[in-house]
Amino acid sequence: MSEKVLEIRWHGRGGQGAKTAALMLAETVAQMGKYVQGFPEYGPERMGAPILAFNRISDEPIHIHSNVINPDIVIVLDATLLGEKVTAGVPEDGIYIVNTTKTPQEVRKKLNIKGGKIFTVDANQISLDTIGRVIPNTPLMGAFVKATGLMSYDEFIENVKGELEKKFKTKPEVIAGNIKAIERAYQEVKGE
Amino acid sequence: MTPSDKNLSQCCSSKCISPDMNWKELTKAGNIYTPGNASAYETGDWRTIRPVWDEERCIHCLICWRYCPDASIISTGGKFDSFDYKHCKGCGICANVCPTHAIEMISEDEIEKQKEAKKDEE
Amino acid sequence: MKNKVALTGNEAVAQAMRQINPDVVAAYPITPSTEVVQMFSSFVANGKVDTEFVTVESEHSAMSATMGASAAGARAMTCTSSQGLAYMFEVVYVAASMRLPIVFPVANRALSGPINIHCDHSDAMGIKQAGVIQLFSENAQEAYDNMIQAIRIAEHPDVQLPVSVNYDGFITSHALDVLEILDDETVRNFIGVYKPHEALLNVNKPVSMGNFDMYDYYFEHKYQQVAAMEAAKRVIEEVGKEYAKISGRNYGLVDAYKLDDADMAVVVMNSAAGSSKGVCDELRAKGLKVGVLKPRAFRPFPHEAIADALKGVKAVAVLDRAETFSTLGGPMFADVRNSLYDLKNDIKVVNYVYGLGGRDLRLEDVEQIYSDLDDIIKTGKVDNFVRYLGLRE
Amino acid sequence: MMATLKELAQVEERFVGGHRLCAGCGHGISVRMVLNALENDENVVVGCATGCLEVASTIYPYTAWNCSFIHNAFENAAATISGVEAAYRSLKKQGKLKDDFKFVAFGGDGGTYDIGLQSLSGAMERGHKMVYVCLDNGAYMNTGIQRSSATPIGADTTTSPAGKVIPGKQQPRKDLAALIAAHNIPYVAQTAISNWQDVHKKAKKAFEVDGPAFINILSPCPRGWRYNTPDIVDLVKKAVETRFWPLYEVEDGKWKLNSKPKKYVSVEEFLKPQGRFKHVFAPGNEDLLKRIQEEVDKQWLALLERCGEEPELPPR
Repeated sequence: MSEKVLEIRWHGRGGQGAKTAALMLAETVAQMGKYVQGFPEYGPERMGAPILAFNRISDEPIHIHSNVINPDIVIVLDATLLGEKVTAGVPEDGIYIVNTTKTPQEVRKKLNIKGGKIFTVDANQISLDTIGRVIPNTPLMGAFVKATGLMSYDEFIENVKGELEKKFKTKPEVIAGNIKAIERAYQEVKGE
Repeated sequence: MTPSDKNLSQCCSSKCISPDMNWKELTKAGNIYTPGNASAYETGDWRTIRPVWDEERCIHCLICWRYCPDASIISTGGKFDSFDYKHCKGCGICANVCPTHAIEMISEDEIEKQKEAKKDEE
Repeated sequence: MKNKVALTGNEAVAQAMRQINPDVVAAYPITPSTEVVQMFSSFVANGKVDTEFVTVESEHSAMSATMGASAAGARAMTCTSSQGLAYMFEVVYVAASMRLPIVFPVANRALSGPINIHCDHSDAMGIKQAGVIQLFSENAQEAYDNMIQAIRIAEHPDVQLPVSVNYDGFITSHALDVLEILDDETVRNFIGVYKPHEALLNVNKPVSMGNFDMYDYYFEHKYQQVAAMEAAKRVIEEVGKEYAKISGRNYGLVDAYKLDDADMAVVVMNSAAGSSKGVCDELRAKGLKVGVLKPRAFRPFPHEAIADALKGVKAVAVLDRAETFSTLGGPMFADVRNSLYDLKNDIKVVNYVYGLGGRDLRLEDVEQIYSDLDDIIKTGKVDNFVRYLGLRE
Repeated sequence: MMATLKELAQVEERFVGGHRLCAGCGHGISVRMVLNALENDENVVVGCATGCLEVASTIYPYTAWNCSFIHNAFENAAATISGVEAAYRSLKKQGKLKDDFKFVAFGGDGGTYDIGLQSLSGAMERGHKMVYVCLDNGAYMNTGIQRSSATPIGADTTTSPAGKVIPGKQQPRKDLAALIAAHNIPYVAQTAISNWQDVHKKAKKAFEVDGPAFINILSPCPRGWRYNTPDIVDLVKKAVETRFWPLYEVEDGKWKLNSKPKKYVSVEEFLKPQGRFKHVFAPGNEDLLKRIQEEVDKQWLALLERCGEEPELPPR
């Protein structure tokens, strides 16, 4: 079943929006007609503690409800989290998308891995420029689309817009900023 | 309006609940659909002393009615009418609060004796 | 009209409540069902429902006020989890005995202590003999569907009992999932206008409720509850069939998955049933005759349907996400093994207590269970029939 | 204008005879007085906490309640009636109900001061239009006279027995009416059956205010207090005269003393007729009697201050 189901693990810190990103990604992908799950790992931790969130994406209904152990894709919202926990369970051909000013080569050294594909993007700066605050989760979705090539960029943006419009009906500037953030990350993400 | 007149019929007009009825016949969840049907339950036999009314002395102030815990002072048209001996438990509060001593508490034994004496005379 | 949406379990349940549009909701926040209360409050604040929302000071009062409202003649609901349900415990019994058709979602969470906010079924199992109907839901879709059907089941003249709709805390309550929701009108037509059988607010027919019963009547009134539970089994199936017509999704007392020719079965409720089905598919692909049985109704316990579904298997593993401390295994194990007793065809039954306090049920755990069942069939022996899955021993 | 007894006696009886309360029970009197404040054309739903009143008035298949009635459990009469009231508002708002209703919950002191306090506090804070009546007989009488937080200091109960070392209950009463007044609800009152006009007036006000109302009634228990049953009204009168049970009300936050005893009467007058205080008068317990009096004086002074009355010191 793992062939059919794409599994994603998000690493972030409480307050950075890992949960929101996982749910946002799931909602957007669901809009595109796929079956999805989006769920965070909940604990008593407050703001700042390392946290995880997960996605499953499939063309078929998803039955399983266990935590994601072997993610196909790992997204890291905070470069200070780079370490063993990020690489745990990731297969040889896993994809890493990291919010950092570092290059993919530097991240590879830090993670101490041989396989996998590494992408980096400075999502903090992008969100600061476009949204006015450091919220790396939105731009990382742009990087995700580029790095995985799972879906067409135009279709993705269209659906993100739809989701944002639901949430920020009265704040068009928020929608524009978020879209801009995704666009820039899509363009600026660096692979090896 | 007296409670006993009003409600007795309510219990007995439709089907009366009794302990020989099976689970299907009893009301759902033990609900009671005949408000105030406790009037059909007589507590008069709790009494060992009974209030007896002295019409001469009564000024119909109805203080007795006000203080009866068992709603057993029956009044008509705003006047003392009678005791509801079916429910009066003989607590004696009415006799105690009566400002004109128009109520006397007499033991049921005594009442019984008087009745028998009367019968013998006849 | 169907609408495919991505919602968390709590969102799906809140949407169902919005569509049901109850007259009164009295609820109190508790993790992980809090979101339902929050979302419903916003429906009230924005005029999306006609509901009077009673912001009670505790779960005990949540159920008490819901009971008052239901007895008054209103369609009334509450919602809770874990300690909240435990705090309600006393009045849940009273609600059942008063035959109040209250529907209340329960996002299942472990009971303290030690305090833990994650999923297991110890909260639901705490009220399994309270006299309420308990439906269990594999995912957000089923939680939503069960909510809608629960109204019809609870209010059915032959039933008149509270119904709790259980779904796994966090795993289902907080996970985003894709599901279909019906349009508001379809739901409203399906549940119909509530016509209470008796109501405190009926001037023409006042009623006295919650009266004092002595030994001359108590027993019979308790048996009325038994009869209502018995009737509920039929009604759950009838309502399920009717619901299939508007939703295309079938619901019965149990969900028998690939059991027709199975030698081995796992019996499991809620989200873990989904994971078990996933493993079942993989093993089936390898040619193993395995299946999954998911009881949807836990109270009333569908023992006939369970015996029927399992009559052909050789070995059964019952997965309990709750402990009883009886030293005789989990609560469902006792009921399933009891249900199979009269079949007299020597089905081996083994119990796995799993996932307490939210410990993940991994796919390899389920694989291990099937492998254990295979050993049991081969050896014909079950030693150690109560097992603790993934426990560090 | 105050109705006369002649008029009141012609109002429909909502709590009928045939209930199984003890002969001479204060609850029967209190409940009749409170419900008598309703007009014939007013509908009422009564809620009741578990206790003597409930078990004695609804023994299946009989109910003494000549109206809709609901009993749920011991501690949740306020929450239950608040739910009934919420249903009423909802159904009215939706046009599903035409008739008007009043709502009242009765609880004993156990079900109100103690186990039901949270439920009551919640219901009062939420502002339901309901009347809560506490029938205070100062102990858990239904279960056999155990002390509650309403039990007066010094009283002999089965869980605060007058023993050789500890002479009865050691703590003063909780000031419940003040506690409920702190919820800033429209109406709070303390009353006593010895003054039926006071009870009637307060019940009427309580039913009429737009929001929650709370009434605390001293409702003697012949069995628990061990006094001569027919003397109930005199005994309650003494409770008021000795300032043990002052009559007051708090309307929209304004405290008002309803009756100021003309002369200073020692609390002994109230205690003496009661078996539960017999030990207080035994040699060696003089200090206890002094403490009881001090407590009464202290609470009386506090009440005078709240009501804006001149302080009045005991003559000694």
